[in-house]
Amino acid sequence: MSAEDKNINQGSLQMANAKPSTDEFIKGLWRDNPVFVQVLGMCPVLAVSNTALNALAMGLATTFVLLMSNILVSLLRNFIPKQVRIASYILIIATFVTITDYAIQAISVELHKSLGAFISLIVVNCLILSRAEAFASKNTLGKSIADALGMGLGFVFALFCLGAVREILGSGTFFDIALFPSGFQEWVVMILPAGGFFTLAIWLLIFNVFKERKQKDE
Amino acid sequence: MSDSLWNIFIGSSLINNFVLAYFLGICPFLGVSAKMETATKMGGAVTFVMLISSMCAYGIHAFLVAINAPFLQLISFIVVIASTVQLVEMFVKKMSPTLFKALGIFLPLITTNCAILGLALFQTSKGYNFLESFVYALGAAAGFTLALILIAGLREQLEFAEVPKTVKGAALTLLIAGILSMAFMGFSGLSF
Amino acid sequence: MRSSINFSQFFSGNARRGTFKHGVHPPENKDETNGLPIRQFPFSPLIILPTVQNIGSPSEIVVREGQEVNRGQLLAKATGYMSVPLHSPESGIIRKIKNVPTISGKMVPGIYLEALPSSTQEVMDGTPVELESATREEILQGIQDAGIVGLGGAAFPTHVKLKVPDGKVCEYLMINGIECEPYLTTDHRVMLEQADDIFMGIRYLLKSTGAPKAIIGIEANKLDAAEHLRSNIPEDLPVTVEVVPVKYPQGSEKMLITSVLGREVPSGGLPIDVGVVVANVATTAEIGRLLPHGRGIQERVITITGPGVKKKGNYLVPIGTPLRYVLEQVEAAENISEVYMGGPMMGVAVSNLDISIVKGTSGIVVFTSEDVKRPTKIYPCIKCGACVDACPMTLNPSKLGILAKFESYDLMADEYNLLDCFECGSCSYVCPSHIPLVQYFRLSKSIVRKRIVARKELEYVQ
Amino acid sequence: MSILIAIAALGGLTLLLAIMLVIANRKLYVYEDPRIDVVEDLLPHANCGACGFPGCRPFAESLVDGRSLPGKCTVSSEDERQVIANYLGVDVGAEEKLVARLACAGGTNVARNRATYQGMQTCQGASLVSGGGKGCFWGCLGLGDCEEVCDFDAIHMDEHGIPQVDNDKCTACGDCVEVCPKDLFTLQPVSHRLWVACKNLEMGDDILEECEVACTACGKCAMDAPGNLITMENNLPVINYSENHNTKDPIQRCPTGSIVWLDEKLGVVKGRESQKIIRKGERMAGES
Amino acid sequence: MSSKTLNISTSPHIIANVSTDTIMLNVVYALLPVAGFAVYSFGINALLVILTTTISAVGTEHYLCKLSKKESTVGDWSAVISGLLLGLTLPPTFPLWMAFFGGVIAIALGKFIFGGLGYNVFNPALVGRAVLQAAFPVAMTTWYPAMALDRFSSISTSVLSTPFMQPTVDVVSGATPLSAFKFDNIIADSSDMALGLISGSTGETCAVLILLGGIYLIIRKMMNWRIPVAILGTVIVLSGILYLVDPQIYPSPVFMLFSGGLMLGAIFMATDMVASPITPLGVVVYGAIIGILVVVIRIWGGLPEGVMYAILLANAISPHIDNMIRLRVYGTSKQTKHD
Amino acid sequence: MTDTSQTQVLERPKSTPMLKAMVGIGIACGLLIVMTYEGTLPRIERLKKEALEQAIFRVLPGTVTTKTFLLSDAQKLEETTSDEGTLVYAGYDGSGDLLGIAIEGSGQGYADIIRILYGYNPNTEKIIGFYVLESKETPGLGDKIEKDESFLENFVALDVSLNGDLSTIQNEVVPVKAGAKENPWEVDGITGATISSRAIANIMNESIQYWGPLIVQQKEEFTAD
Repeated sequence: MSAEDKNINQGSLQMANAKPSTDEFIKGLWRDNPVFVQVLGMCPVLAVSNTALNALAMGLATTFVLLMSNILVSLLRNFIPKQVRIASYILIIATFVTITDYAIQAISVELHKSLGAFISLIVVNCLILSRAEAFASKNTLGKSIADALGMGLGFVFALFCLGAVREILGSGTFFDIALFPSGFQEWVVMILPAGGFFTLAIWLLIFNVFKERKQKDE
Repeated sequence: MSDSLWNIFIGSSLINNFVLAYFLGICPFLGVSAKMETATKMGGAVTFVMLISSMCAYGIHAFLVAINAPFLQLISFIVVIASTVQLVEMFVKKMSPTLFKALGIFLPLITTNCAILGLALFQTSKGYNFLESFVYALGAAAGFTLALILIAGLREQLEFAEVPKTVKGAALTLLIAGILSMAFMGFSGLSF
Repeated sequence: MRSSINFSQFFSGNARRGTFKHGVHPPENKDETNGLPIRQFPFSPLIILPTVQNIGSPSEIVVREGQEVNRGQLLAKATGYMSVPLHSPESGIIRKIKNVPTISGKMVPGIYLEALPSSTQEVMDGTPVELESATREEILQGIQDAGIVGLGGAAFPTHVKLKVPDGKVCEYLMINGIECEPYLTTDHRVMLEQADDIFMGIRYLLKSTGAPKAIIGIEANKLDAAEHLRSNIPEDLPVTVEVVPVKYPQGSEKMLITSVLGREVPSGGLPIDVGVVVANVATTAEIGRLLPHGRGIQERVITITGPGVKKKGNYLVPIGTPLRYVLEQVEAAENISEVYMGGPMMGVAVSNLDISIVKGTSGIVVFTSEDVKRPTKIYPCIKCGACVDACPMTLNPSKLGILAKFESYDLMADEYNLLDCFECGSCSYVCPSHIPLVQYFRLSKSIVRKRIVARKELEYVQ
Repeated sequence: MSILIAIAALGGLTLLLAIMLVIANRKLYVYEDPRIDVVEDLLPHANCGACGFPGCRPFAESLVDGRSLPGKCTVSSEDERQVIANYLGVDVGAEEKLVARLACAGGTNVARNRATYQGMQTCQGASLVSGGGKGCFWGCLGLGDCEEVCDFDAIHMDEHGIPQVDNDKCTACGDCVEVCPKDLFTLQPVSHRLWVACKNLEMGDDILEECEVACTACGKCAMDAPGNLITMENNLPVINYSENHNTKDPIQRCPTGSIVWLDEKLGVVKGRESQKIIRKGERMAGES
Repeated sequence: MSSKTLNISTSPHIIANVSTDTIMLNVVYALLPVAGFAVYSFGINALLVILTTTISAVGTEHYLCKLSKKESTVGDWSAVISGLLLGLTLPPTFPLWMAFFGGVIAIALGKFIFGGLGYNVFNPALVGRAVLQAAFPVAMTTWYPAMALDRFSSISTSVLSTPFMQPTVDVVSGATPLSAFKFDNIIADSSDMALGLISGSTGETCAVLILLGGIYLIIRKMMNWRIPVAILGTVIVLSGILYLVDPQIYPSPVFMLFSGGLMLGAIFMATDMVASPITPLGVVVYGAIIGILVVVIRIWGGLPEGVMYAILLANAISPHIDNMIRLRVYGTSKQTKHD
Repeated sequence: MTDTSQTQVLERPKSTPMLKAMVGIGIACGLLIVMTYEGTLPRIERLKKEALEQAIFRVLPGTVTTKTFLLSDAQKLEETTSDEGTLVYAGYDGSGDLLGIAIEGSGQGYADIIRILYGYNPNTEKIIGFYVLESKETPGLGDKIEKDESFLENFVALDVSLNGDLSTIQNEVVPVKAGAKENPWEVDGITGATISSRAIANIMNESIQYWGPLIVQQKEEFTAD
């Protein structure tokens, strides 16, 4: 959790120095990747990453909610008293999640079915609330948008990393296209809950190795 | 298809364990499973909040069906649950600063604990009646606490192990959770 | 829930009546010396006497360089209650007063005494302590004046140990003739050869402790000694001899009390808390021999043995005899690699042959480089539980070892009763992974004690 | 229709919620100074305890309370301390930088071993076994507990098994002082240039058999030092730092180099007389 | 006397003549007859499977030690045990590439990530098997009849199936007694089961040899006898009660005892010292938990066999058992000590 | 310390802004949600309907048109347009002849409840098609009930003919071991997915026991126009 703490600290320190919005955008993609570095928003990452398509859809839905809520929170940041901020943020987030929910149903019932309750559960994705709380409530609209896009795309990236691995190994397909000649042995464990845990853990390990290498270089 | 209460309990606690099968509540799970003490406290807090929100959710659902506004389900769930949790949080902060310190930033995060909202959503979609919902919540909380305590015990023991540096932290917890999740697969299909 | 469940004894096995729980059975290796009678060891031309020979405060030197002293003359006086005087083991001349090395590696003030070759080594007598007329306090004072410390190895001032605190009653005087350390046969020979001294000592001890009854505890591998003592008990003396099973560390006073009386000395407590005072058999014999003459202790019985020694045996060695001289006399092998003072289970490895025999030295075991069986490799703890089944204090050495490795000393003390460990070595002996458990615990205990002192100081300041 | 329901329901719900929160806010409010968090963020998070508090947060609390000054934190840089001071509107409360110094120079090149130690490869463990195998009872065992315990990478064992302190990295957290079983480390202000690199209490040349750089308690340094700068106590020179000690004189005649001087450019230097020992040591090191 | 310095070390200066590697080696000895019988009854296929898992487990251990720049710990034989045990729990015609993968997982996931021998909170072989079970459920439940006539002359094509490809099922699959009971209510003959004339995992079929191996280890004091006794005892008692209640629905205790991996699990898997509690009472509780779970999963669960899951779950519980059940320390009062 | 107490006072805001903010946001959110709901509702309903029809086509091959029937409280089947209540769907071919009835069934599977749709031909009294609506069965194992061809073949013509007095079916649908199917009312299991395949047979058995007599007795409802 220290990674998370640190990030929030960085966030609060960064408000002092005027950095360009591009920075906010890029940090979420890689350096402070919400999943791999901050270990936030795990539930959907694990639950709906059994296929690449689900992962991508979920990621984009989350990004949309994150973006919209960051915009609104940033706009209303001087209007909302501190004591009711969390409640207000949740209201805002829940609204956009409901909207997303209906939008996805309208796009494809099939997709909605496979994502299941996890669309609704975007509401409680720690990532969204923590960005609203730690960033958007303290920063200008432009920066908040950049932050939301960066974090959101970082989230999509992470989800996609997991989804791709799990789908390829677990089902032998990628976006439902068979990758291997028939007779491929699926690694069923990958689409099971345990596989979700393992895949995420392995991605975290890879990131840790990168981090260690980098530290060594320094 | 009405299920016996006992099977509902087994289902939500062991077979479809919220943490290990549904991945609900992973964030607090990673954070507070490091120590047995905090794990049990967190388990208690979650149990409490789950029971309350299960009852809230049942009431809200009935109300929304009555006024024919299903589209308000999610937002009402989250708002009511969040406010309940916030009340609990303030209460804890006032009453037991040590407990508050132990749970740290995770008390506000109970609000954003997917397990609690997930519980509300699942019990509604399964169409449980009040008693069934209550048992379902009880099972979910028991399962959550069980998983939390099991992992906390293992992590406490692994404090004193030569875990490779790269693996330490969230990755290790996830790997343990994965192994436990496989072990819990042994319960699948369990019914009396 | 934290403590054990009552019927755990049922599951822990090994809870035979008449002995303590757990324990180990190291090879005894006593046969080579237990038949050899005690012989006087030659007087060394140079005696080196450290002033620290006991637990407690050092004694203060009262002689000066160049002074001639007689055997038995007071060389250093006690500096308080937790201190005993030091008597000259040989007639000779004080050559130097300077720091001398000790087995702990520390340099302490000491005396270099050069023997007078012509001396008859007649012992100087002092004021006798009359058994009939002396009060309890006078006997204890006499024991202190004789410079007697626990000869079993711990070297704790005997008069302190024998003192029954106000409000406590001593029901039993326990004479410890167990000698569970492998190789050592000192007490065995003392019991066979000095029965009269032992019984005289018991008389003094019974009087000083007020105990109505004395029990001599002997391990079953010394039945001849038990028989000998039993048949020689004076009729007026309320003494019984109890034979207990052979098991290490039977000789620890807590274990002995449990084996004989079925009582457990409370954690952090002393034997007197269960109405018992324990004295080593050699110490008792020494009291019985010295007090009637008012003498100070100048020599003691030592088993010198081990594969590295040619002339093994039980010797009466003047205190202060340099180890180098001792090994020369017993014709130690060329390739000695390890020398222990005390037995191999709890004895201390000697780092330097320039140290000398002290009051607490019960034996010298010499190994050559060929006999030493060193664990080649330390494996991680596999939690096999051998140590748990060995620990006489029913601690969990496995857990303690892991905690020590990760330096969680406070947890060890608070949760796992670290301070009850008395370093008997059973756990290390059985550990298949060759983890240096005893060393861990010794270190942890010293750190925990330091922290406790620091905490107390802090509280005091506040 | 559903629009009205939605507005009514949500409006009502939020109103209820807001009222509840307002009440809760009144009844259950616990005040915590927000500056504590900020200050804690500004501290280095080393939790080293050099400030005398159990960790950074308690220190932050005491800073906010005004019970202590930022200068107590020896780990953070000058600038960082200034930031905290500015934030709280207090003085930095500068304290002179302390560094750890070792009172032993008896590396494997100059000191003899009495016995071969086997067992736990830590100084703390070795010191329990007859004080470790080292000939000099007081000397450094060289197993590197201090290197291990140092969180700041400031201590490194040199090729002769003697720890060398990096003055720049040392934060005077005191961990090495605590861990050394021979109590060889002390924390001293960097300005203390003169110190004694030996702790043996023996007198005379006997000790030289065990260690060539041991203090023989000859007392020459005390004689050469101005005023009461150096006195001999327990066979060791004791430096009275309250005197002016900006002179290299005391080290010059030391036969074993056990009293040393920190030169700004050259580092730790020894006196003229002891040069032969250093050379000898170097040669020995070269041979081995 | 020599002038060279003496050696000093801390007491005790003598040690008992046991060593971790000899314990492990003896476990291997005890497993060899079981493996031998597996080869005898399932032929060359079983041999290949067991060899593959063993080699991959040992190789992984060696490679991971190298990777983390530690001295290779292959010499302590524990990897061999894990590999052998894993091989003994797999179906006889299990594809070799999967077996190899299982060996790698057993060591990497079951042991290495926790810090190697002594820290593995789960039994490594079972972790490997659990992953295989979850990853390749079909291959893991394709059984091969025991004592097939051509078992020494032909290698099953499924054993040699191409890596990453599905095994081709070329044999008439023989149901295990447990699955036959679960799905078809057929109870196998108990003497057949004791002697291993049934189909099943390579090493779980011959209860007699497994028992003998266990007795050998118990006599040599290299195994905690309380664990298998507690497990088997609990299973006998529980299933005995159920059998008395209704022998039509519930199988007999004898059947429960000799079917599936219970023997192998109770004697060789649950007794993994590292992953089991340490106190005598603790291991009894641990064994009882495994026994209860085995019966519950077998009788009421969806799966025919639950020994693996039961042991993994009990492994996870064992730190708690150790925490709650401790020996009463000498000289402390029998009441709970509070600080 | 004075500034600390000042901060404390400042930290406590007035209640009105809190109320205003919350209620304002609440109302705005409500508006947004309702608008979305209203906006997407028609399309969602259409999509759902399409999905249902597709499923019906799968279990009743050759279907061109469908009709929905509601089982009333009086156990009567009536044509309906609503989507509430207990429903079955009749499928007709191009010439308007009844192909069969699509019936939903559900029951406990291996992991969770399985919902299936199957086609029943009341004329031949056979089950002629089968489709899994919802299942959480173990991928690769239990989910073979959706893919395994030899398993699906069971349901091309599964005999569920009624007994003489049309009160129940003659032979219960019985699951058997893979490859052991001998009678037309038996269902071949799937190796390695025994539980899931058994569950399907059981769900179907239970469902057809209920629906079979009902539908056959009111067969004319479906053909009447």
